[in-house]
Amino acid sequence: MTNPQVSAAPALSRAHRPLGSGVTFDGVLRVALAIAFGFACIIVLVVAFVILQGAAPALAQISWARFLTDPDWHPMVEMYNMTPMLVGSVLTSIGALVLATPVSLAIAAACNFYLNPLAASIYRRILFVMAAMPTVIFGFWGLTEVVPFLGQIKAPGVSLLAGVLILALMIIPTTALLIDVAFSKLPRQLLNGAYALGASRAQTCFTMACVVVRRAIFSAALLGLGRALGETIVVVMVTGNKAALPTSIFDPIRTLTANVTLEIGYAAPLHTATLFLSILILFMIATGLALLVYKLNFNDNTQVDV
Amino acid sequence: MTRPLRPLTTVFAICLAFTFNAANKASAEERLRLTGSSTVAPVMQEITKMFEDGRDVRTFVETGGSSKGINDLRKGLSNVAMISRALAESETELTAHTIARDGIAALAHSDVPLDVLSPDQLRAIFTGTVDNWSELGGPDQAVVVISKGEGSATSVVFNTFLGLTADKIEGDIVAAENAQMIKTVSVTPGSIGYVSIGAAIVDIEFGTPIKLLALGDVPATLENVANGSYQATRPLSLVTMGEMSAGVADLIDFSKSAAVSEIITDLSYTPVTQ
Amino acid sequence: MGYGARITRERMSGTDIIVYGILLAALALVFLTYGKIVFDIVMKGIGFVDWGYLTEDPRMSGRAGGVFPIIVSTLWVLSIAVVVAVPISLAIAIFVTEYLSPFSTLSRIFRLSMLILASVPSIAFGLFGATFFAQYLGFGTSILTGGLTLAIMVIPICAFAFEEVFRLLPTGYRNGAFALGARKARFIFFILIPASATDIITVVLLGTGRALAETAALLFTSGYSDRMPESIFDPGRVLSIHIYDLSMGIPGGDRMASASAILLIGLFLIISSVGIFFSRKAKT
Amino acid sequence: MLVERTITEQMSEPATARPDPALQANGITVSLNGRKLLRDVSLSVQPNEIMAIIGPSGCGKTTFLTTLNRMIHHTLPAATVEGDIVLNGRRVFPSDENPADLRCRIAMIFQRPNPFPFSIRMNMEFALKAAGDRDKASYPDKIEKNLRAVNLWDALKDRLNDTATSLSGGEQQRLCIARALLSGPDVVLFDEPCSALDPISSTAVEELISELKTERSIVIVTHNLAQAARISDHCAFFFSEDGSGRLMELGPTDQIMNHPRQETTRAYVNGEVC
Repeated sequence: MTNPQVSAAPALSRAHRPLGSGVTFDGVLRVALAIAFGFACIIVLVVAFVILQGAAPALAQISWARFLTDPDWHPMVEMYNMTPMLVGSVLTSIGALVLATPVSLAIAAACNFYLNPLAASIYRRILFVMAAMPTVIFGFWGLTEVVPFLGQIKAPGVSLLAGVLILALMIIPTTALLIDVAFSKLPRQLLNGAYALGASRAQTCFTMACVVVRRAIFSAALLGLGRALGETIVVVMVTGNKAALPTSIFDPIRTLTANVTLEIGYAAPLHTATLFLSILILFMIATGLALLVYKLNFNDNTQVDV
Repeated sequence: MTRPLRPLTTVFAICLAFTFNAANKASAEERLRLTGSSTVAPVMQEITKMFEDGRDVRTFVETGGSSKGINDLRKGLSNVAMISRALAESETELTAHTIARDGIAALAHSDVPLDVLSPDQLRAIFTGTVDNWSELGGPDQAVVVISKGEGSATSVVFNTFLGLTADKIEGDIVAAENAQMIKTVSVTPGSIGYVSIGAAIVDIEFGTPIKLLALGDVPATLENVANGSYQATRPLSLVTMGEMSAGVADLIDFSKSAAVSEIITDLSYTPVTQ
Repeated sequence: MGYGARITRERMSGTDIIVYGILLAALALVFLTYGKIVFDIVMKGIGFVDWGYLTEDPRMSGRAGGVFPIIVSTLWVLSIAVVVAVPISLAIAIFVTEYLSPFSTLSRIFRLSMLILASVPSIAFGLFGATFFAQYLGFGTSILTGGLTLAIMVIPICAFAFEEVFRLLPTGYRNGAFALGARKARFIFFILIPASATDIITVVLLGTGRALAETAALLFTSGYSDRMPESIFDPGRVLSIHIYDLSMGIPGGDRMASASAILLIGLFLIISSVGIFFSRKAKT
Repeated sequence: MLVERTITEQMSEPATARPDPALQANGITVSLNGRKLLRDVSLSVQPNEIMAIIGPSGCGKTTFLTTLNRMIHHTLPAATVEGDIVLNGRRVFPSDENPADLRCRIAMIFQRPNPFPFSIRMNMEFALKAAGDRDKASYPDKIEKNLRAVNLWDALKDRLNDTATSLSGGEQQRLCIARALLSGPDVVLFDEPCSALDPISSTAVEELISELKTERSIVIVTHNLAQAARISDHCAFFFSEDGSGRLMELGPTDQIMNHPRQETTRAYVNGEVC
């Protein structure tokens, strides 16, 4: 229902510098940003493609069932049972997750509800430094300090348990800081409301705040799980790298990542392809975790609730 | 430029200047790339430093394992491969130039009471038929077998010496590199593994609780490797493909010369006498 | 970064004291363990860290001599990673916050792909970099390859954090700028980026820390050579690889590995305090 | 003035019987996800008059205001707007023109003062640059002139490099007005400009608004009926029916306040419904 008597006159002229016919800086910027954006979205596909391409010979020449049913992992004599590594990866990372999440939650809760602000900020700074610590330092320390200690309990010391302990130490700073940020973003009115009802700090923190930020806690745990699953150096150093199914937590295990580091240097072409395949498996697990985090945090119309 | 932005842009400008300056400094001299065995790489790292003195050449030593070295050489990604094993039958088109020898010896935690093991005993231990030191006349203590990654040059030499294939080895623990092997043995009572003699000697000097076991009646020492009485040895070689360029030939001659024997001895390997 | 949710001091009740005790125990356990890690490393390595260690070339595969070329390589790899990753992730975050609605399909694709990238194991990036940058693009094993591989690793971390920063910009700034007739470009360069400068620097630090700590992604990409690199196409050994090699591959390398670890921690502290200094400056 | 007005000379016949309305909105309907926020609102603002928009919360006053300078693209990106808007006889919506250019002609002041976290000078310069003014030499004069217009010059002339956020609320709001005037707008929109201010600052801003109408037209959304009565020439009463805002009554302020024709208007101005 436009007014027929008024014509749509040409635009007001303003002293914006045109960059040629009809091209504005705004338009150029928009295109440039869109290209960067496209690049970011494509990069996942490129990484996936390169890994898939590396794994293709293995997928083409070895039937997938053999990765589960071969008697052992001896690629030099064409035995390709990957189950021990898969189990090793899953057990170490889940163990680390189970250990690290409650501790991280305790740290975050203490920093937000109990410690005085100065102590909390010092503690956060320590976590920040530890989060940036190269994992090789954790592995190195674990091998020289934790492994001999575990060896006294039950030989040989390098074991699933050692891997779990060191990985937990490694991911605690990341998960604790993530949960801490979620707590610190809680609206003050919410906390004041709880205190005004006469709730103790423990009640406020564990029955109210934790429930409100539960998704953030869960995502932090999943991100920690992802880090533990992808960790290479630590597990190579402390888990013993034995490609066999463990029967107790004191048994050595080998993870998929350790498998790659151990063997990629002298692998024949088909062997290399199987190593790319183990990376591909990890990539798929990581994608699954990412989907889970995404569903939790960005689930369509329900806004992020932290 | 708005003021709050200035520190950021300064940092970027410095980083950019740094990077482009680096990129522009293309050099005209000959460049040699060496890739391969992580055992040979430290040796060549030192040798090439000496080699470059007074020559118009730059060398880059990259590690990644003997097989990676061969692959890179075949693909033309490198000029020289470094290997710590003999050339395989499938690699006959290549030429190996041995620069040093390295002995592989069984290595045990110092609390292991035995000092000598025969090849048969070693075979029994590494295939899992013996799993307690008492079966070999020691105390009642479990044997912890530590092997190196399947296909690593050390493993191949050791297994070949014992006449075993990789799948027969029943290792409890697998180590990735020499130093990790030594460290793992040193923190695991009752453990036995195998390692390059030179590497172990360095650590024994630092007081690490490990010992090298004699093979049969020949003690695992550098002297015995040098005089040929110790059997489980491997060549450390440089490998070339086809016609060598002048620079490569020069490097190989230099690496075999007496000038570098001190470096090789310092790193606890045995130089090849010409 | 703001940490609100603080409460006034008041006497704690019975349950609170018990809970406080448990939490303090966890806190102390973690604190003491980290303290022990750092203490062990410092005691082992501090005796080797002196001026000569900082300025000399390594000898005997790092068992003697210094780490000067390694520090230089580390800074180059870091610079390339930051120079590549920060502008790209800034651009991505700006595009997502300023040009897309939070629930559009493209925004979802962005979040999902960044999440996947952020959870991919770093060794996968190592193999990717060695295949893609070193072989397909022909950069070989070099500082450039290492830097680009790290950049790819750091982009999702930075892009996510930048997006968060930009979304938290007070709406008043946005409305104010557009109501004055500013176009998008002017708003982005003169309001959005300057007003978030402090947070941007924090995010850059986060990414730098991650890049500095990375080992697995650099094992196959940036190189082993401990020579002084002459250009970014030369291989160069970074500190984390040096530590890895000394503790895993070089017999008797433990002490020097600890010394290098001290340097790495020191380098991180220097970089973060420079960042904090700049972010304070940006605030005023 | 910054904006060339050559186009106004080509304008077509005036649309209504009343002489030359400065701003004219015809049949504005705003819908969001299928829900109509605002239904068929038409009103026109004469030059040099103050039009007050009053009505209970949630009746679409602010939505209507933001459609006038197309800020709605930023505040409610998913909303669709129908109808047309004419500024000085030239249709500006729908139009191919960049909305950014329109906002230099129709300025807007928000409920909360929103100075940028930079210096006062940079706040003013940003507005000039955003309006496309490239004559940098004239900046100081323009800044002074506009700060004088809002009675801030004497207080701020020595503090131009101070951060704008360090000013008091009332000063911030006046600074925002000065900033908005720099592009020489024909119409200024105020969205409850005094609701976040204390009574004294509020009076100062109110007096300022009355002064501004000598050179331009003003549309002000306000909850404060007394304020509307004091400063406005015409009043528009909005009311929400079935969830959509509508223009219920439009007329001279005196008539709306004292002799409204509609029952809802009467009830509202007498404080009977909220």
